Amino acid sequence: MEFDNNWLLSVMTFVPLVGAAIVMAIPKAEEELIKWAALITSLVAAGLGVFLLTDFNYDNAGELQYVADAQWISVINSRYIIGVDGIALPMIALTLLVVPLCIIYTMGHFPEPRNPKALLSLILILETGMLGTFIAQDLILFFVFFEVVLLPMFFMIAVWGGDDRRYASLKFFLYTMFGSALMLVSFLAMYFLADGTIVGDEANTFSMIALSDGATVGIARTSQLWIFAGMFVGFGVKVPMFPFHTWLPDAHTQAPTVGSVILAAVLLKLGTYGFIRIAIPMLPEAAAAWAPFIGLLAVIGIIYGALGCLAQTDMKRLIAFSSVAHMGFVMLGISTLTDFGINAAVFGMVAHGLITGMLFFIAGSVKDRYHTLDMARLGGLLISAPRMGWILGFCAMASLGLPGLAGFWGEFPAILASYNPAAILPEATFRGYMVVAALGTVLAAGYLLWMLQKTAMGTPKDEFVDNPEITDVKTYEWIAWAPLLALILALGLYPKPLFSTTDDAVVKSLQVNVMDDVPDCLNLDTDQGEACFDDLREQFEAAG
Amino acid sequence: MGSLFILGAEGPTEFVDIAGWFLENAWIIPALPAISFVIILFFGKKLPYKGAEIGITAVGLAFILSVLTAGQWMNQVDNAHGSEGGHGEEAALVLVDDDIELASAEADSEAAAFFAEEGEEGHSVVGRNAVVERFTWWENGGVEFKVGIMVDGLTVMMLFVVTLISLLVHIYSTDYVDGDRRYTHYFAFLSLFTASMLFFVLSENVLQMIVGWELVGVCSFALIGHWWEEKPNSDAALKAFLTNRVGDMGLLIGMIILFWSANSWSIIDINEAAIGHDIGHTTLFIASLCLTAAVMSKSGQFVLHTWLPDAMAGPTPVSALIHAATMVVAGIYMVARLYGVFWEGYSIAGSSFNILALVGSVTLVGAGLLAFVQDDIKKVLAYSTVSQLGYMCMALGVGAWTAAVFHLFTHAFFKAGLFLGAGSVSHSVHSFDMKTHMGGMRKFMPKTFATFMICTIALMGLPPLAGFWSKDEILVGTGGWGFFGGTSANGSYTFALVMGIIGAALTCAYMTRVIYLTFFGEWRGAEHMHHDDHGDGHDDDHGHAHEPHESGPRILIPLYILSFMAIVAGFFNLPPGFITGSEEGWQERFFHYVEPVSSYFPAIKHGVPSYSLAIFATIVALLGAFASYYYFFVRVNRQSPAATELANGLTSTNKVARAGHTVLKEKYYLDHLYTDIIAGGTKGPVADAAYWTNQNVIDETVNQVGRTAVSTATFVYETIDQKLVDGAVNLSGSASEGLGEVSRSALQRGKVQQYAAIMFIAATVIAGLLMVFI
Amino acid sequence: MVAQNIFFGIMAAIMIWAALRVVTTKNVVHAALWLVIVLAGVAGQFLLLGAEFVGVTQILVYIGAVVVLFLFGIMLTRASMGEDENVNLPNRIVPATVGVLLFGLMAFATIDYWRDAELPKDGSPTTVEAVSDSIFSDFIVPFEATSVLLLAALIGAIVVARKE
Amino acid sequence: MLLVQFLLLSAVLFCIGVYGVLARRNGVMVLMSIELILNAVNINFVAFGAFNGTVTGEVFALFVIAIAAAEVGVGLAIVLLIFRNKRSVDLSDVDLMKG
Repeated sequence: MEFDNNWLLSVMTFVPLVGAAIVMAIPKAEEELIKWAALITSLVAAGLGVFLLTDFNYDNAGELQYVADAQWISVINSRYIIGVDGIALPMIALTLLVVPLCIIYTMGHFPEPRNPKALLSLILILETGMLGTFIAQDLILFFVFFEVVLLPMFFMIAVWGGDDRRYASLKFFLYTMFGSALMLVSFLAMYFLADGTIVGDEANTFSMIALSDGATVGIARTSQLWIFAGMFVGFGVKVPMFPFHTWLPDAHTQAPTVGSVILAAVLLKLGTYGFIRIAIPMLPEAAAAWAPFIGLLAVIGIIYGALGCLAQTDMKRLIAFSSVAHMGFVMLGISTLTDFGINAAVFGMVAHGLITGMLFFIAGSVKDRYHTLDMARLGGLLISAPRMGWILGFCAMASLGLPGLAGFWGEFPAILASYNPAAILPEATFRGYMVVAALGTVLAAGYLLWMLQKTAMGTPKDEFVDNPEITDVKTYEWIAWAPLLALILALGLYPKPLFSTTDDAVVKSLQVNVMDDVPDCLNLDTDQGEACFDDLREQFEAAG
Repeated sequence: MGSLFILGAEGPTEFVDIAGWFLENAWIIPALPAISFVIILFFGKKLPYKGAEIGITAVGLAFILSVLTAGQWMNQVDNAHGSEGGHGEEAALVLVDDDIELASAEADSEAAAFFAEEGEEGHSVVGRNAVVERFTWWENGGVEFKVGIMVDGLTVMMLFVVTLISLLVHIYSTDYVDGDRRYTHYFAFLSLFTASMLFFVLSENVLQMIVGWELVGVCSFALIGHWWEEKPNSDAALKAFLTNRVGDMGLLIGMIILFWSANSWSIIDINEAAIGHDIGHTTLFIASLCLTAAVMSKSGQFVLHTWLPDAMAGPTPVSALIHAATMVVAGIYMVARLYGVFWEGYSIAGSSFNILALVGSVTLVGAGLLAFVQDDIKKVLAYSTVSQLGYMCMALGVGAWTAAVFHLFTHAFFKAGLFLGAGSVSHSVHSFDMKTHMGGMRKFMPKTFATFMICTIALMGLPPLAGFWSKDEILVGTGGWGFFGGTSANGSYTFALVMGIIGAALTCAYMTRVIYLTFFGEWRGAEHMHHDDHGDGHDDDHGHAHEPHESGPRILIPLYILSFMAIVAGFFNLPPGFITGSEEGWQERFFHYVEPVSSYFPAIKHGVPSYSLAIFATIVALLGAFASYYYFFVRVNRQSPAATELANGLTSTNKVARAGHTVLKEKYYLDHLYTDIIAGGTKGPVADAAYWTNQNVIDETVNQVGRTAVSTATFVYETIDQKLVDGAVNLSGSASEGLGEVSRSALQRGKVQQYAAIMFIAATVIAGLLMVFI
Repeated sequence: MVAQNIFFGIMAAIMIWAALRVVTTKNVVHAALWLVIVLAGVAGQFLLLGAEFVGVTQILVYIGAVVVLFLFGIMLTRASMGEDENVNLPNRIVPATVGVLLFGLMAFATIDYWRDAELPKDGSPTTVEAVSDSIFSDFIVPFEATSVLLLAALIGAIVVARKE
Repeated sequence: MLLVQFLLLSAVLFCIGVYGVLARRNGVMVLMSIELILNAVNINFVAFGAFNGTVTGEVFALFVIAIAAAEVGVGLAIVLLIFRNKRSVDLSDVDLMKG
């Protein structure tokens, strides 16, 4: 831990908020100034992020770094604890990358009804919320940031969205709020039931460090199951997991391009991040009990999302459904409860963020040019706008999990991990999931190539021939896209940096650190594993 | 170029003897075309020859390096061989150079546990063991994923084949696709394909194989769909990719099973674990089944072969390179690489039946039959490829490893030659349809005809051309009837032997038909020449030529080289004791250099060739050829030189024959099954049903919850809130209002002092009340 | 003590009488002059209570400034110098009742609670020093606020009263 | 001296002031009555201050005096304004707040 730098995360997180205030203070007429102010703010945050990336101690990625711990709401012992480890770091980097690119993208084409002041300040507030969620190490703080994210997104969809935006935005908002409510109940239950004194905290604590270090071992099995169920719904809605996914296609379809990009690239990750950071480390026993069910929903999501894609006629909606399928792979990796699977899941999250974000950018640009996303009317993009067509092809290939591009390293290890899940889980069941997930890769190829054929190949329809609006990739689009494309390729060719960053942190998150010589209950057979957790509880009760 | 190889083959010269440098640095070979891909992609259009020169240079260099590598390998084998004497069993250590830990700070204890058997002493053993170089690509959860190269006889053979044919195809393409609108893209993808294929071939581990496997698949997709403006082409590309994906599912699952069972990605480790019975037989069997599915899709075996004929929608040189010589043999190569797994999983030794052999033999005959009814010359060749791949698959299934690999080797040359020859013809007549555009071409294109004939005879398996030797070895390897003396093979796969012989006859028959329809009879293309313009889809002005003409040198030279190889390739593996009667010497060179003698390769037996079997098989094949010859060259030709079939042939007179013909024409209805029922079903009813469920069940539930909430809220609002609660409020309000109206007129007169008075009165009263009550 | 009580009694009687005249006289100028007497009485009471500074301030501010202000106001509003019939509202019974009731109430409450409370007998007069110490330490903020208020009132009065 | 005598005097003055506020219709006279009320309050302040032996009461009396001065200033200004608009200072005529 470097105490010298514990200001870094706070500054990085709140710089966008300050930027939002500045943007709000600039008169509405000064559009250029507003855009530049927003861009510079996000670049400043990104610059701090670069510093974070270089300064981060990768040899010690399993430990929280840049920790700050200050009094916040002392009456409920909720503290302002922040820190970053190998799991949070890639997510933070992803956020800091995507937001400036989105702002650059809006500089070239602003969604109607314009009003850059409002939209850009919403984006910046959103950035603070997202970053805060990833750095928070206190459940209440986490919850606050988690909710801060909601409102800007709601307004982005409701104001700058498509024709059906009111319905979509309300659905998004209510659905997520519903999940959050259950999640909060779970947090509170944990606050009252866990005993922080075992790990040297106060008895009732929201500290995520204390809770994942083993403050929860004393909670009765049934209570754990219920608490996990609450979190499961809360995070599952955000992921989104089948069958909580129906808000996603609507929200994505209606949201403005940058909204879709941020939604796909970062917001969905909040859910999976919650599983990795909160649900599983804090309640490993319940996680083991729930994992087969989570795995089942994950593979249903994979197949189901793919089938949903095949039924679409709208390009953007198809990409949205593909998110359901891809996040299914991520959840499958998580549900194996092995360090291998969870590493794969983190990689999958980053890869999905880059690739699907990129696909939404393209869909947005196609819509700007053709004013439709109906695949029956599109076609011949490779002729009308060859570079964009090739980029679409590249992203489709990345999305369907072509080796050598980033998507593969999220998908394949997840499938690989599900052959050999944690010993406490039913092996045969997960091997069945593996087969189904592998089938999902076939379907993924099916719908993505079908989309590619419909939109990029063939010849342009008569209505779009010689349409002057249909131009190739513009400069601002290049600037916004190039980093994503480069990262998709770079991570695909050399995935090691990302895996080695997350590895230690993932390993640590699966350990119970409450006392020395804790048996690794997750790696025992089902019966032994459950007995092991019971023993642990008894030991704790005897000690306390 | 071929002579250079001969030079290396006959006796390693000094310049390849640089202490294994080429073997250890074979990674340069795929790196060259990969670099070429990047250069062409970014700068290709600005270059004088639009990127073709970069591709040819890179692949040419790769070819030279391959030859040098091959020479060095042979040198190494000879040295080892001399000291060992004979191909006995060796339990030698695998030569592994486990270096280049990029982040070498980590003490690699877990990796050491995984690869415990790789000691430093491995370096000292030089001989017939594979040369392995690798470094850690990435790690995850303690599992290391390495990337590296594994060079042994099989690898150098494939390197040679891939680079040679790729080079020839590059040269050929400069003429063939000249003027194409995506000329540069075409060469970029050729380079990428070559790089991917070489990467696949050099794989040190199965994960790398998966990567290479997928990459060649995507190149195939891009090149089949090269003219994607027309929907049939993009459909074909999609079909190829998706069918391959189905097989890839098997590949992924199979490799995952192997990985967890052997706890290693390394091909050598997996093979050793399988051979050493460290992996359970059931597990191996399941893994083999999964991998067989992958072979079926990639190498076009029944029932996943249907994409391959459709893939002929791509440019012809691509068909020659990808869909005849190299990519489609990836499945065969994979089986050959992981032979330990299949050997144990299918219990090939001492058995008479297994799935690999069954799939191969059924494919061999089934596709041979289909080749009869095709009118498109490329489709005939495509089915022929499927059929020949069936030979290889069958050979692997019966344990004839060297025969399979040798057939792969010879087939690559003559089939590529045939495709390029067909391309040469179609380049001139602008069509692939033999019945409408061809006929009598030998007069217009004598050089093409000559090379085509040589390759055809090689394919037919007639002595002494290449196909004969490799086919004969396969038949020997089946260990069929004792009558023919195939006794010492691994099992007695009689079924495979029968199918193999039938397949040979079929091959002769349909190739005779192709020769007649294309090169003999009268040219039928004159009336189509002006108004028909499919073909290659490129818009040059050859259409104005009135008569077909011979192709240029850039097309012919590759044909010469390939037909030369079709003649000589068979001599690399003459049967032991053939002609000279000696066991040592220039026979069985291929076997000697290619088949591994190492702990990662199973102890297979080798069938003893017999003259009787060879003669019998040749006679049956010739019978097939003569039957076809009689039908076409004699009867059809007598009817009319321009005719393509008999007016009153069997199919028009016999119901059974007609039904059979229809089944063949419909390609066993497999396409209907896949396209209409499976793909159409998934895309149509199943996807729609899923989406309907989504919208009307799941989403509807959500909406229903929302609506219920709203209607409950409405009820609460309208009835309880508005009528009861608000009613009460309103009542009090209206009461106040009435009172207010009264008091307003009385009190609210704007008199400040009146207000003050009321205020004071009220204050007094309240103060009084407070005093009284408190 | 007795002398003080006697003095208080005389002064109180005069003040009450003068106050009654303030609210009953029909001559505005007279009302102002009666008010002077009441204010002077109050100042006397302050002295009696030992609050010398406040008493002096009372005279200075009220008699010296406020009453003069009233007289100016009367002049500017052109009130008649003599009797004026229109100074009272027609209904004076309600105000009178309110006044009497209020007084009854207050008197009862005061007597009931403070019946026996005696002022300190040795109460020496408060020094100016003590007053100023208190104002400039404990009450500095109200003091500043008052100053702002005065300024505001000054400006406000000018704004309100000046001719367009 | 008893505290209560001052308090009673204050009460008397206060009630007379209240009567004056309620009964007078001349604006200037109403203001004078208000001065009575304020002075009554001041007597209370000083009396209690003396009773408790602190200076706080006196300090508050001073504040009240200051504020009263301000009040008179503003009040008279308002009366002047009314006079200027209505040519009268009769509060009965000022009924803009009539309901």
